[in-house]
Amino acid sequence: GSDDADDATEAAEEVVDDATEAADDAADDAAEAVDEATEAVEETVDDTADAEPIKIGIVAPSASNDLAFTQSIIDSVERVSENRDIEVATTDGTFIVEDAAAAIRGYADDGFDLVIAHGSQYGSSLEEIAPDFPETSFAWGTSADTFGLDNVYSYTVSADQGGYVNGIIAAQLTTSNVIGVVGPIEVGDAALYVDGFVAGVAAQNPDVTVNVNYIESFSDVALASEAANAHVSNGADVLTGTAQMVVGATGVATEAGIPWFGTQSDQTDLAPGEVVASQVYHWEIVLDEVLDKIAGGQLGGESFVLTFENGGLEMAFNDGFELDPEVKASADEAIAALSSGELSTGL
Amino acid sequence: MTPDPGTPTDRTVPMLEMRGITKRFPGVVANDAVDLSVLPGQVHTLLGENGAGKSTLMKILYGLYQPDEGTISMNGEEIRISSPTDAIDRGIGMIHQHFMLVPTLTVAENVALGLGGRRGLADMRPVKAKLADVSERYGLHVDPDAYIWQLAVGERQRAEILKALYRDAQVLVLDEPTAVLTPPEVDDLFATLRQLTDDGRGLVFISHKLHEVMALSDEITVLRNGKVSGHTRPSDATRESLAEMMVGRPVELTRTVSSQERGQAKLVVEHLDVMGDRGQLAVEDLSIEVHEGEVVGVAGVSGNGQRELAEAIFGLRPIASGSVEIAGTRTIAPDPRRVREMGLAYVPEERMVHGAIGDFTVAENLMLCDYHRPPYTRRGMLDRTKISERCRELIRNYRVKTPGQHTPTRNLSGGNIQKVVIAREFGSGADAFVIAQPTRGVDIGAAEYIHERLLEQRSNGAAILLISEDLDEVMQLSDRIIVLLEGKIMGEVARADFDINTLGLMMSGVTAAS
Amino acid sequence: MSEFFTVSVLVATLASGIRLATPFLLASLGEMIGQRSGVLNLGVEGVMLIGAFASYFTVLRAESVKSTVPGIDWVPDTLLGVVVALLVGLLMGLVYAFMTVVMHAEQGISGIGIFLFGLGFTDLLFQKQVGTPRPITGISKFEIPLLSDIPKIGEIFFQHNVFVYVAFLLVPIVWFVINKTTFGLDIRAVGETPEAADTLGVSVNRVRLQTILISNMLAGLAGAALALEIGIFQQNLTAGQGFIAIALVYFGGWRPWGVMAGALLFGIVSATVLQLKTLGIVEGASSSLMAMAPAVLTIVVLVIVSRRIAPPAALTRPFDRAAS
Amino acid sequence: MTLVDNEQPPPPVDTTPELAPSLAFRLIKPIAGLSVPIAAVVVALLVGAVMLRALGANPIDGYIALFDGAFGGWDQLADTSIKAMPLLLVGIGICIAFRTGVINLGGEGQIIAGAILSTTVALAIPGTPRLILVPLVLIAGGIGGACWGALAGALKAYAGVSEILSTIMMNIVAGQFLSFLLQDLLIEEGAIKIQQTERLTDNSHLPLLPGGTRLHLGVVIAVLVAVLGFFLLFRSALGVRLRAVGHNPDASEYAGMAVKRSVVQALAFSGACAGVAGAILVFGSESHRLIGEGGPTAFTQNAGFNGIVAALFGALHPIATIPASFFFGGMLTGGIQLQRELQVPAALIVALNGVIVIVVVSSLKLRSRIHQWFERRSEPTSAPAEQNDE
Ligand SMILES: Nc1ncnc2c1ncn2[C@@H]1O[C@H](COP(=O)(O)OP(=O)(O)OP(=O)(O)O)[C@@H](O)[C@H]1O
Ligand SMILES: Nc1ncnc2c1ncn2[C@@H]1O[C@H](COP(=O)(O)OP(=O)(O)OP(=O)(O)O)[C@@H](O)[C@H]1O
Ligand SMILES: [Mg+2]
Ligand SMILES: [Mg+2]
Repeated sequence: GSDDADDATEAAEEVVDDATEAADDAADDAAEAVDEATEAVEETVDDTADAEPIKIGIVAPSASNDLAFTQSIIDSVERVSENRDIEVATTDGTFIVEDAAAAIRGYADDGFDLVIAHGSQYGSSLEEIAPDFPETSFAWGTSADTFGLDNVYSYTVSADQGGYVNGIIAAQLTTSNVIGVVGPIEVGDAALYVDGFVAGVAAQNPDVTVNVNYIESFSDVALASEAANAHVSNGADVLTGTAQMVVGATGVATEAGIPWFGTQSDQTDLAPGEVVASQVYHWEIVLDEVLDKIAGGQLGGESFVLTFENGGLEMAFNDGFELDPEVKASADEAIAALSSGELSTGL
Repeated sequence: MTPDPGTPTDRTVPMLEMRGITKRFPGVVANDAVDLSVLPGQVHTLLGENGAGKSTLMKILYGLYQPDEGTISMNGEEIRISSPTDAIDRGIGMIHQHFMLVPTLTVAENVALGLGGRRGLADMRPVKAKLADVSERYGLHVDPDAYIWQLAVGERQRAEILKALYRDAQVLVLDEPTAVLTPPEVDDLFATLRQLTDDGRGLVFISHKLHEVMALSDEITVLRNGKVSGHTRPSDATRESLAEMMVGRPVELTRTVSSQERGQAKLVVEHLDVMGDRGQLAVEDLSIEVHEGEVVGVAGVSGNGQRELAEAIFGLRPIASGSVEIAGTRTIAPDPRRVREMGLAYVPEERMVHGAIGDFTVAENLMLCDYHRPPYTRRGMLDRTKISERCRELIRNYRVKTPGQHTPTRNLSGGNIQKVVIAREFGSGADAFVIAQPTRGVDIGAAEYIHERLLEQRSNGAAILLISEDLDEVMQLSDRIIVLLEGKIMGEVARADFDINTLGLMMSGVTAAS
Repeated sequence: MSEFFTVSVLVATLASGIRLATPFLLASLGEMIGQRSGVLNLGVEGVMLIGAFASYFTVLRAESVKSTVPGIDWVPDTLLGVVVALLVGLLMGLVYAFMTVVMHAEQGISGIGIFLFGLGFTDLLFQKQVGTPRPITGISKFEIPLLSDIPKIGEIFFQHNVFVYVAFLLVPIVWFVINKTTFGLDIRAVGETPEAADTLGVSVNRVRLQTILISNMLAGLAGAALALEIGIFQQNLTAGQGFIAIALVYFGGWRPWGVMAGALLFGIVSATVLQLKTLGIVEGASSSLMAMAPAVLTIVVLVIVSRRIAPPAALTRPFDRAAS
Repeated sequence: MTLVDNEQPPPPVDTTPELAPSLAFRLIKPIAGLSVPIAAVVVALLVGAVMLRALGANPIDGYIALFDGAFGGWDQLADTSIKAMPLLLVGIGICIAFRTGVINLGGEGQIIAGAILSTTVALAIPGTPRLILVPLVLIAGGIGGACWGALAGALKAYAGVSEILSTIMMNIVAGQFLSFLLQDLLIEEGAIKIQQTERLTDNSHLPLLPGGTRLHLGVVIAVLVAVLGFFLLFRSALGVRLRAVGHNPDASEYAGMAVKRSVVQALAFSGACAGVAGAILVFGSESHRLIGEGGPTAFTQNAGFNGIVAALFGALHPIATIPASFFFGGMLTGGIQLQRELQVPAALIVALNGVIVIVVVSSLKLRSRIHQWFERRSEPTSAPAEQNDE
């Protein structure tokens, strides 16, 4: 007798459970519907009159006017602001990673809509912070990784492509067949650019030697300058380099009248007579897309790459440097080929 | 180098008068309405216990301190001395208690300091020429090109005096100039000083050695606790009366040491060779035995290997050859800690450099050797109650004058700092001692006390090696005396044969035997 | 490795080492003079930065400077920059002297204060007044007639900018001043036994004020040498060179020639490392290990040739007659 | 660097004159003493206000942002404490070294050494239980820093190389070695090379303290080390030896102390403190890893130097270094907020810190002069009686 009774009780409990679950599901659906409705309403509100500006916070490692990595994002956001209603706050010079983490968290706390962590070294902090702010969208560069989080975008750049194009030109400008590269530390975007450049030179003229000198510092301008001198003394008659300390090396190029190839930002101002071309990053391509997606309710989960193809990369040629039209044509050709995917840097 | 022709040599008008000088330091009145006047050609002695205010008064005269009250006049005219430059310009020179010499400069450079030079160049030739004159005239011989650090104390003293004479000082202050000199050096100094007074210069002389005071002074002013406690002349005073004026109670000036049986050899030094700072052999083939219950005095002009001997015994200086045994155990590659653990203690001659740490409190200095031993330290941590009790006991037993045991030691007077060092070493439980210059610069009251303590250790059976340049002291306390000359033993004299003249001769290289 | 041991590479390396040594040498000589008088200045790095920025900014704005100050049209821009760097060095010297000589502030911490101020303030001024790095026409090489034509030797020693010559000429000059003049005598005395100098009427604080001013002006000059050689300014341009300059004073045992040896050692080893990397002899991650070489060698050499020279006895000790 | 005297101002010794100073006098005295440092900070802040003004920001808003960012709430206080942690630890090490007469400018290198060793340990034995691993990595950090410090100590004691030279040079060496490791042996495998290690397992991470802030165990450890540092310096036999050597190595040697060993030990302790800071910087970080991208200071936060300032502000007393570090930590965290809210460059804070150091350190003497003046006013009218317990 008692066994039956037990069974009956169990069965009854099961029924009740099922019923509860069903009810929960229904409630969830309803809630979702409400949420969606609200969002829709909010969107319409956004789209119409009120138009609260989108608040963007940028955290970047070096100075915002470094003519290099940090400036590339600042300039891009500036360009985006021409067409969009955005409000920008910047925390630059945050080379201390923990300070950057604090700033990222601070912007999220303050209700910013998009926080850009512009430094690959910030990624691992972002990975920990982003889950705490599910309503905030984050963008991290340069990387292709979003940590599987749906409020993190990532962006990176095929710096090797511009490097490759620079390499193609450089190989045609050198008469000594020696080219010098001043690099910071052999990691990240810097290494990618240098490798692309070396590949470009090799593709154009395998006889050219490229001397690469990583000075082991992102900031030592004096050492960068002396590294450029070392290249020159070893016969280099074309120079390039990457990261913010190259401002030391461009001076050497100017003094020696040696062509210089830039990257990250348009470096023509640094050596108006010597800069041949600069690879320029147009992060606005990414930003526009990210902002559109945020407006559409998607806070992350996607990754972007700047390439010639999507217009995120551009070669800025210096009008002040007389480039042989043939050489220029070969460069344009390479750009076209890289854009169409016919050509790859092999990296 | 004749006196300034413009100065009247009327020897009855004071060339210097200090009136009602009062100087306060936090917590102390160092000078309280002190008067002092110096006549031309006169030696005016300032006497007083450690901390009585002698140096302070002289530093005021030299412009190093400003008085809170009181006036200074020279040759009847009231003057203000706001810096040493003023003092030098007025013809005041000072031999400081602690040498004011730059060790890394030569004698000539020390003399030339502050004089300026032609076109800003430090050309030493004219300086050396004039210096040679002055040296010649007063018999003060020092190599002008020697660096101060290379000189023995006696030579440094001469360099100090030359500095003042080079500037043609009319009033010369000598703050304990004899504290570091040997008897022959003192004699030479006094000869020079007499020559100076003959020139009509006035001298202010400070010393703790009463026989010197009696021998040299024309006038004596005694200070006690910053006040003038008496004024007299040598003809009206005895050493005993002076001592009593200083200390305020009768002081036992001579002491008889009862003979006692000596025990086993405690400290044995055999065929010791030690190198000096300048790479020369400072101690050569030296052998000494010190027995329990015995004081062995080491006499000699300073710089004849005494310091090197002591340092070698203590492992502070490598032994070139020979051996040191303590209580029958040979010290091998000794270091001070191991030597101390073998029962030997050391009172070094330079108390502020080697004996005590000025910035440490009195208590910390008293515990400097024992702090790490139980019961003062347990499991690495200090037992502050035990330490405090111990320090209170030492301060009481050794009559250290200090506001408290947590007073920084540098704020104590020299005599009291010496008492701190003595208290620490005698209280350390060691039964053998190397003691260097125990009463240098110490006032007679304190010196008397330190001597008493030393003899107490002897009667307790301690073996004591007493190194002193003060012959009176060595003769008073030792059972036998070893005379050192150029690192070698010139001879040994037993108590019965002590004689100041013989010893003095031996110190200068004439053997007693011959 | 054999690529390195070619004459032209060795010549270039030595020339480059001498160039790299120059800012160190200027700053170290100044620091050394200060330390000989008993003053430790840990603020060299800050003053170098201020000097560097001042000279850079002056050259950048030379035109407007010249239009405001009449009668200096003929002065070359770079010279104007140097003068301004010396002036700001003087100013920082006055600040430091006020702190340490007048107020008796702890020297170590005072210097770090100056360093922080220089680091932050130049960065701030640069961002607000200049913005992006803008190159200036820096100082150019001055080939000493005749001497520079000597093969190899000329290239190593006589084809540099004026700062290089000035720095190396200062070595014997500083030696002479310290050892052969009354000012030098005062400096040595004041750094060793200020009380003794005081009793002979040498004004300890005045001598120290003077050495502090000289030392800061040289630090300013070192900064100018750096900025005008590179022709640009950036935040933290000196990247720790001021601290290395202080270390080199210890390396040199407070002697001008010793300091010079240290600066040259550091400079030439750095240049060698750069050459080895340029030639591809050192590659990849090991180039970080090579970047340690100047620092490691300075220590190793000092261990080997250790002469154990004691620092000036009164180093860091403020002088106050009333308390002595 | 002259050493600040004793443990504490000597206790009020019985120099009490018969005539006790008036009540008003006694009340004014401490206020007068305190007024100087306060006035100094005010002057420094006024200079900062001028700079803010020049940057086009409202100084009042600026200081509100600064204060708010530093101390405005529990989260801010937690951030400030975290920022103060390495300053404090390095500062304690500085107290120990400076009091032993050794000028340790090598905090940066010692932090890195501690970080490298502790990270290596954590990467080598990731599966170890937290209760064991966390203490282990802290100890490893201490050992790493201690070895790096002791090396400089040995160079000084046995090879006569000034520690000022060796520590500055060894900072460079450590920084480059870190850079090497993060390009090679310890770098995280990934598509893009970043100078960082892989994520350290959670069981090595320092536990957060309850309260919902990011305050972690590291801060508690730093305070604990300060207390230990105090006991080491002022309550242990070893401390007596270290301080004795710091004040007078000659007298210490004559008294039987091992001077060379003390120098090595002091730098080892000093390095150990910095090394622990290095470990805490790794295992208390937001990123859960050691990151050296952008140069060594990106990781050390310049604490090796800022810690010196904190220690000297704390009069080389480990306990007083706690508030001093907290103050500078607050300046740094507040600075981040100031920059974010008012968009003034962070460089302003660096410059302002410099100004504060300059003004405050200059005022210290003034303070002691005022103190002396009061002493003089309360002095007895005759020489003190002999203070013998006879
Ligand atoms: N700079 C100072 N600061 C504070 N107190 C001082 C200072 N100089 C001297 N005193 C005090 O003044 C008193 C007198 O010192 P002074 O040097 O004049 O004694 P002294 O008679 O020369 O003693 P000694 O025989 O030991 O040389 C001492 O008790 C001391 O406490
Ligand atoms: N800063 C100070 N504070 C308090 N007292 C001081 C200070 N400096 C010196 N004194 C006192 O000054 C007195 C004299 O100092 P001085 O420099 O003349 O040497 P001293 O140690 O007394 O000499 P000696 O060793 O011959 O007795 C000492 O008694 C000491 O108490
Ligand atoms: Mg005296
Ligand atoms: Mg005395």
